[in-house]
Amino acid sequence: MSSIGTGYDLSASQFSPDGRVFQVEYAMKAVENSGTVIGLKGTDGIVLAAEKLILSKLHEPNTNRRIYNVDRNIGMAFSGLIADARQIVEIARKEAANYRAQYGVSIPLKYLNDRVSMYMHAYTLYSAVRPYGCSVILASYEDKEPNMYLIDPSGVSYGYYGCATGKAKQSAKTEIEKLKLGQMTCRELAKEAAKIIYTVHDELKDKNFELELSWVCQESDGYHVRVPDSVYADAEKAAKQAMEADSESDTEDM
Amino acid sequence: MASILCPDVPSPGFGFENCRRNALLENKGLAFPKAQKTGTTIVGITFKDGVILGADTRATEDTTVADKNSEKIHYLAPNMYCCGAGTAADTEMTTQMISSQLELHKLNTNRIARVCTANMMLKQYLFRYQGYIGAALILGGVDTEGSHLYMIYPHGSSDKLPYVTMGSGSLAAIAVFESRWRKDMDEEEGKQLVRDAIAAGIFNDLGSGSNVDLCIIKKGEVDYRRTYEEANKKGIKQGNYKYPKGATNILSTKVVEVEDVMVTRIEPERMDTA
Amino acid sequence: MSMIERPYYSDYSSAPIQHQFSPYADNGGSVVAIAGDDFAVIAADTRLSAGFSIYTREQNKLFPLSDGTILGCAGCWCDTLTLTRILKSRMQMYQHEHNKTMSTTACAQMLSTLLYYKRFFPYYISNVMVGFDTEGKGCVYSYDPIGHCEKTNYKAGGSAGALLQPLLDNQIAHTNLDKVPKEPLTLEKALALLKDVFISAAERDIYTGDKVLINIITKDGIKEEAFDLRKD
Amino acid sequence: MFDPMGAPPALWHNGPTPGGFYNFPAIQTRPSEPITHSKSPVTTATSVIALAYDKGVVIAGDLLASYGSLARYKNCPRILKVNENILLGASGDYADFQYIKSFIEQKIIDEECIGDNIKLKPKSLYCWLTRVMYQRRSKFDPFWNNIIVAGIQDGEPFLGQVDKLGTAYTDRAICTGYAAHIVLPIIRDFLDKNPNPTQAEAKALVLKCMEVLYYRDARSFSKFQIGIMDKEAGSSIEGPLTCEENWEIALVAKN
Amino acid sequence: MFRNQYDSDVTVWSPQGRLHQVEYAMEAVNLGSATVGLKCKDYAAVIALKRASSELSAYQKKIIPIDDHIGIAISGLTADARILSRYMRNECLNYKYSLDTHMPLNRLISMLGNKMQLCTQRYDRRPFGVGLLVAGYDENGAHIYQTCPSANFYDCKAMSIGARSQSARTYLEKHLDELGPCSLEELIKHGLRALRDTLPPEVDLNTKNVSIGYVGKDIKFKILEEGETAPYLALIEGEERRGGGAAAAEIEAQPADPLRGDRPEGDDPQDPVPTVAMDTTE
Amino acid sequence: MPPVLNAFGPAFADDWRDAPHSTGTSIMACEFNGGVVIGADSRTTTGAYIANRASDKLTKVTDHVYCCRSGSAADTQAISDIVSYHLNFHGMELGVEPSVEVAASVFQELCYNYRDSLMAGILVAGWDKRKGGQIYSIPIGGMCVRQPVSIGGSGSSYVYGYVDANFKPKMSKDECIKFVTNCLALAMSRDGSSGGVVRLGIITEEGVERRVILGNELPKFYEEGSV
Repeated sequence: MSSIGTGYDLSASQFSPDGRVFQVEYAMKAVENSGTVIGLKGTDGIVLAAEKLILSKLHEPNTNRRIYNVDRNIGMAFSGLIADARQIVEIARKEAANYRAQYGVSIPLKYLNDRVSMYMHAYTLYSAVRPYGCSVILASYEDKEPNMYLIDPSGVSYGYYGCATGKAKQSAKTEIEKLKLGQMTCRELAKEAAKIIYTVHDELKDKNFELELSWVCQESDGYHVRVPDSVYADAEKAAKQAMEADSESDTEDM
Repeated sequence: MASILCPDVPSPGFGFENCRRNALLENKGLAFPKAQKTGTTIVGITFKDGVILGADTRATEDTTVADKNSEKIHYLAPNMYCCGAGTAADTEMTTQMISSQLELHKLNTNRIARVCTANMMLKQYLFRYQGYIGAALILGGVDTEGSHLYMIYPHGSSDKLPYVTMGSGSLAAIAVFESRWRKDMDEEEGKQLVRDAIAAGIFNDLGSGSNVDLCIIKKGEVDYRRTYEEANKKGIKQGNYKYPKGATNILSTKVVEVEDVMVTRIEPERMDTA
Repeated sequence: MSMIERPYYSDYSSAPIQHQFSPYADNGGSVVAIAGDDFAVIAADTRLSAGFSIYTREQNKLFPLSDGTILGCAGCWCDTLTLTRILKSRMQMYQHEHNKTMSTTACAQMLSTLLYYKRFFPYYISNVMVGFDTEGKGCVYSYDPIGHCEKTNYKAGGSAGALLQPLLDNQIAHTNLDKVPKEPLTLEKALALLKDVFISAAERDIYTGDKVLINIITKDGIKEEAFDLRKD
Repeated sequence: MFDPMGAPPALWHNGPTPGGFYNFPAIQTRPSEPITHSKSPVTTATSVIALAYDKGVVIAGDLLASYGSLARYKNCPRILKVNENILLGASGDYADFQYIKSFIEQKIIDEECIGDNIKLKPKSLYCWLTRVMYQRRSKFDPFWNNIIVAGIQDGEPFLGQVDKLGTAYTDRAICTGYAAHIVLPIIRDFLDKNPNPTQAEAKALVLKCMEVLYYRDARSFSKFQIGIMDKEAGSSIEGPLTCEENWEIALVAKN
Repeated sequence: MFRNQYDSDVTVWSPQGRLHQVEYAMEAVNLGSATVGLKCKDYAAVIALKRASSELSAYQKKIIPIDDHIGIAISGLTADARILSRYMRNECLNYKYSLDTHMPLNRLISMLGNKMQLCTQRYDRRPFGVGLLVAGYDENGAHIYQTCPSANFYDCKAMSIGARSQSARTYLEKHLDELGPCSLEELIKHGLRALRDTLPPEVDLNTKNVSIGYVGKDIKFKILEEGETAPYLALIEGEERRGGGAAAAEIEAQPADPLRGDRPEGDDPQDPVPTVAMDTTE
Repeated sequence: MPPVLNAFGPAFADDWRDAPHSTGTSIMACEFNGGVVIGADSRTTTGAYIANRASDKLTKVTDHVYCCRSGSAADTQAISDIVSYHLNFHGMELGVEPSVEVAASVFQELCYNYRDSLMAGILVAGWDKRKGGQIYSIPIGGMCVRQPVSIGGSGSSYVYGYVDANFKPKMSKDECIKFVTNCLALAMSRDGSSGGVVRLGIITEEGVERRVILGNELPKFYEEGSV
């Protein structure tokens, strides 16, 4: 059903006659306008990857990262409005710090996810504020167990083995579903993640992009860090090779 | 109330009633005149041939230096000296008194007084006054039994040790001894060690300062080195602060003429010798 | 014998020792400032102490607030650190808001206000400020801890202040010395006097010693000098 | 986040407020609990010794936490490596130290999360601690600690001390508690004679100082830690080490 | 200008997932005169074109010092810039007060970003209608940051914002490789040339309408006004003016923002498209 | 009282300046089958400063009677000097050495009569022909009681349990020495006011034998962090 012009889609505190809150749905649209971000859970950790679109040659390469640290062992990747997402990063960091101050240990991801989801959800309840225009993926590796959650602008969150958000989330999901997530290590997944990001990137619409790759796994001692240079280079190489192979097969098809 | 523990204080002495009264008055806000204190570094060690005592020479009154070259190593007997820290008057009077008692003791017994005798006299005297005589002492000397070193607290306890320090600089000085003292040092090493201990007090404890005094006591021989080392030199002033003659204002002058001076001379009478 | 008060022995009494907390400490130090027609000098010793201990022998107690204004502080060091930090921020704020550096007279007034603002929990500091006044002559401002401000030509503050002020009265203001011809105070004479008074202070005040740092403000800017004092 | 300067948060912190889901940013509520002040230290740790040498710093403190005169906890480390630039040592109330420590650790985590490779510097931590201690003393609720910040900044060794009032100073050699009275004089004397000692010399001196302190401080302990931060070799915390002991004096001294 | 249903409030998402109010605020930046920011290894500089609102008025200030190591140049609503600069000054002072060191730029900017974001999410606020070019020097070196009303910010090698700034960006992109190793004087020369490219042919840079701010290794942030800029202006005087003028006028008609690349297209119901767009992501 | 030194109140590390000189102590005495073993630590403190780390708190009273002193150093030294003088005098009057019981009563008389002005906890221990090895404990307040084993001083509170658990009547000399050493070492390791070396005295018919166990030779027990 179309929402536009009905007048029921102007406020987050308003239901449409068929029981939808359109403002929340529109906020999700904002997420879909942004570069793709994926998260993959492996046997020994989690890999996060982001497609960061480069808007100007004048920008420094590292500006506006899409993957942040919330705590030493927790990573957050997002797509959507960067300014909104940074606010979420800030909130998550405060939650993590508060938890540590109170309980003396780092925050369990499940709890952090609950808190951040609640926070984002609170912004879908009032007409005085608007819902956040971003989705975030939270990832951690605690007690040898990888955990990953994806939170939508609505404040809804689920745990995932593999998830994607952003522009090309559908095609990314299709690619992810091809992987045997339960059996792969992070080193393998780093390559796969790079391949997916390269595959789903739309060269026609968005010219340049930068691949961001981070992991939190056994190899990084449970810390969430950008992948080491060698791993990054290998992943990028694998992705480019795959792309070439792909385009070759395409030409063959033709 | 005479007893063996605390014999009655002879009447000219002071009573503790006043101490209590003073404490009460002080609580109510009355300020007492501050006594000159030797917030001090005093030390002593035994070495191969005897004892070396050392002291700084600063006496303070609150935070002001009252005496820049105060003498803190007091004579007790020809073979014994005593360093004093605490209330200056107390240390001086206590050592003077014990010194005269020791002299009498020597005359009575016709023997050189022993150091342990002096220790007993001092601690019994101080114990009688229950710490109100603020004298912390280091007693050193050589007698027929060898060389001895005691530290005596104001409350009347004493310890016999091979190296001791007292006064506000005692902590600084003890570290020097604890890190470098050895048994049976020779005299030069000993003097250097005592100097360094006193210097540690002089330079690190604000209650101690100025110069180093040493007193080396060996069998039959005392070498009292008043100002063994001038640890701090006074700065040289550039200006001249002498006032020219007549600098002082004469605010008013009044001349009184003295007239008719009469001199009368009285002849002394001779004593009646009968 | 029951007159004797029972002494207190920590090991045998059950009551815990109550450490009374005092928010202040006396960290000593002396500041002397002298101003002439075309200069102002301020000096402070570098000894930082508490009780009978020396914390450090190398503590600068002079704080340049701008190219033409210097503050010297002695007293409670934790208050000094805080006050001077606030002053520095205030100087920068003034610079940004007014697009010019604060003049000495303005600094002097600001300090007075800052001190009085803490009237009932004062900064326990003896402050002396030097610079040039609106007529371009050297000047000295001295303060009490709660913000009273006095403009003079010379001032001794801090632990040896009471010892030195009469000497300065005599040597600079020639108090009670009408017969001695008054010569204008030159920078050389002021510096010589400054050094001499610190030598004297170090002799008698246990909180003054180690070293003196001197800052000299003239039309050409700020110059620094130092000389040693006794260390006991 | 807890505010180190402020009062502790309400007991039921972060708990649900009736009718409220979450506090929106910039709309903050104040805790209304009455504030209680600690009047004295309880479980205390004794002196810390710190000394700068030509290429770094050495800092040492024993492992004892005393409860009054009871030697209660004998494994309480209080030399802390803050980051690659900073070592920290504290004496005084151990609970206050743990509280301050958790703040500093969170600061470091925050910084790692920002990931801009800008690391907290010793002078910054020293200044921050000065501000924290001063704020608390101004509320008549001090942290009963003396804290030494040691480290390397701009290639130079740095040592600074902050006490419970917020009195702060830097020097080549700093000691807290009894060590300031007992061993600081011999360290100063040593530095006067040898202004640029090597690491080995500095460490030997600190070991000697720990021994002297063990003889003369009734709240000290024979087991201790030494932290060393070197310009070239990086940092390490060694220990528990044990003091040398020489009791010859007890054989010589007899009443 | 025309309005649509979804652009009345900053709290309203359009069906395309856009925030029109924020996008309009972005447009305010383009109302301001151009500023250029650029950096080399050890220095960062901002150069601004000043306007006088009438012949009788003084030239509007465009460069504001924040701290010893940071200064900003503004395009857009001056009053909003003042609020932001006061906030930045405060943060720098607080940082210095408690940590005794200069605040690293990225930390300041991300705090600023978070502050600005709040105004894009609440019914009782509006976004700040100003863009900033922040020049600064910290232990990571020289920086130029650009901030937008959308609360986005970018770490830039060089950047230009404000009216007709596209020509300056074109210049900067072309000379990007030369900037890295160049001296402060060279840097300012490049900046002036880029700024000159934004001017219509009949106008030229002069001491009245240019201010220069720079900061760098061992140099505190300094602003040159009026006479002080003359030596630098002399350096580029008489050089042939490229492209600039005429081309700029043409560009002006087009979107002046480089960031409008990802305008959604497709079968979704379309909003009425205003002549401005916002950067939803990067 | 002497004038206050620091006008702003003492910092907590400055208590050594005006705290009295006292022997916050660990002392012990224990009977065995041929006499008694007495022992003490060697630490004398003013505040937390160790004024003497090698003091001797075992003071001879007569050839066969010693006392272990705890409390104010000045008070206990004065008391033992007086008692020693008194008993030696009395011994000369009697022509035989006074018994341990007599010595204890003289101590008690002083401690009780001057209980308001003295701060002294004393163990009187010795050997006499009539009753063999005996120990009398005279705590603050001036009571006196004979015990087969007794401990005193601030460090004693940490070892009451150990003493109760390990004391056996009629131990051999070596057993007893080991027992006393262990007790004191345990007390010293926990009490900040006790420490240094252990000084021992073994009093038997033959007289007294003094021993010293140096600080680094003391028996070691469980200690946190060094299992």
